[in-house]
Amino acid sequence: MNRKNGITVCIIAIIAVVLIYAQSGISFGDPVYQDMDQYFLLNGQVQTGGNNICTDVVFDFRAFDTLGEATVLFTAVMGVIVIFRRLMKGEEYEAE
Amino acid sequence: MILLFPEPFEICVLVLAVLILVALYRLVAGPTSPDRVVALDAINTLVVGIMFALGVIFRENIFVDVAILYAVLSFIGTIYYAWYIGGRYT
Amino acid sequence: MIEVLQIIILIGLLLTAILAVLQTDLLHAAVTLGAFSFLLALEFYILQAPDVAIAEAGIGAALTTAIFIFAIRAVGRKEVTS
Amino acid sequence: MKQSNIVRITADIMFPFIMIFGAYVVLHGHLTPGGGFQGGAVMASGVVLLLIAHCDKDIKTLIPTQILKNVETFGLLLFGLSALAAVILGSGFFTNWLVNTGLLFGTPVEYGPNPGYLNTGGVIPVMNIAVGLEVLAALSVIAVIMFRSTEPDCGGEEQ
Repeated sequence: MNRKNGITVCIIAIIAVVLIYAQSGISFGDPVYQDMDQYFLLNGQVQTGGNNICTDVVFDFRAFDTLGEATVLFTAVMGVIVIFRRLMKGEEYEAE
Repeated sequence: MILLFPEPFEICVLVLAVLILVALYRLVAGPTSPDRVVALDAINTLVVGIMFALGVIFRENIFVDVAILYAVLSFIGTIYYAWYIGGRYT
Repeated sequence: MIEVLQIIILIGLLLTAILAVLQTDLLHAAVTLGAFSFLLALEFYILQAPDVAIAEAGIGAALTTAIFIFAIRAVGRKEVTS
Repeated sequence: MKQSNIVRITADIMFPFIMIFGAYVVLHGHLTPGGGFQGGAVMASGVVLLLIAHCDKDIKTLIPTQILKNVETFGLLLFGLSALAAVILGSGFFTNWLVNTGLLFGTPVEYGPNPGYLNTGGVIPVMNIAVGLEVLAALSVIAVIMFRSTEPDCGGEEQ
């Protein structure tokens, strides 16, 4: 058990050192490719009519992602109902 | 960018952050379950305080909405833990 | 000032994330994961992303806690180790 | 197991405020931080609070599951139809066909940082309301079904 904890601490330390070294050369908040960012910030408010740029991107420019997210949520509810249907008391199960 | 406002609110934020570390020690090393739940509730309240103070420092009045939301919703998690512990030990 | 605050919050994030994995009592793991969720939302707030902070608040503070408590009441509290 | 009076009365007082705050987050999704998913999650948290505070009563009459399933289907259908209406009106799928027309949610905005009006945004507030209804119903259904299946008599077996 003690040896296992030592191995865990060593792995975490190695990952931390690698991540700190990797982020040391990147300036925060200044990505390399930022063409679409500037387009959204300059034209998004006029084209979509919303002041919150995040909501504009999610519901107008990238609305297909939101459709997929809604479908995933619907599928999750169907899976929960199918799994837990037999564990419930059975009144709702008999009515269908 | 951040240093627009004079000192007192920044000192307030730093003191609250150090208090979060103190509460985290009790959450990590607490002997019993109620210790950990009370430490979690203390962390929730301290996070709400930090959010209000940072809303003053950032000078954004819409950031206060997030803090109000936290103050409302942290009650629900605490009440669930209390329900489980109370149902088990009484 | 903001760098010191971020260092404190990241230390707390790393500590709670490791401890949530290493716990054997499932209720203690759930409590530690709740603290991780709150500190993560505070980090999002400091990075000026209030949309993600609100989503993390709604999901992590109330709903995840409720579902974890339902599951712990159903399957028992102590983790069985072989 | 009956909850204490403090929990029940506090939940009764806080439940309308949580729902109003969630509706505010949904309706102002294009002006302030938030949106459909976040507001729906907040309103579902209110339903979860009501679930634990009144667990001694009958859950099926307090929070009917069938109505929540219908609300979820209605939200998903509203989301799809508001996107299909753009195809009917002669443009692409998911085109913002209500913006800058002067109709409902059609007032133009001026460029630059401003607080904004509620009547702008085109089809974005409609999609916010649809996604908010869907997320509210979906998360509530998951919580209610897990509660009813794991705790049939509301957890009173220890006493």
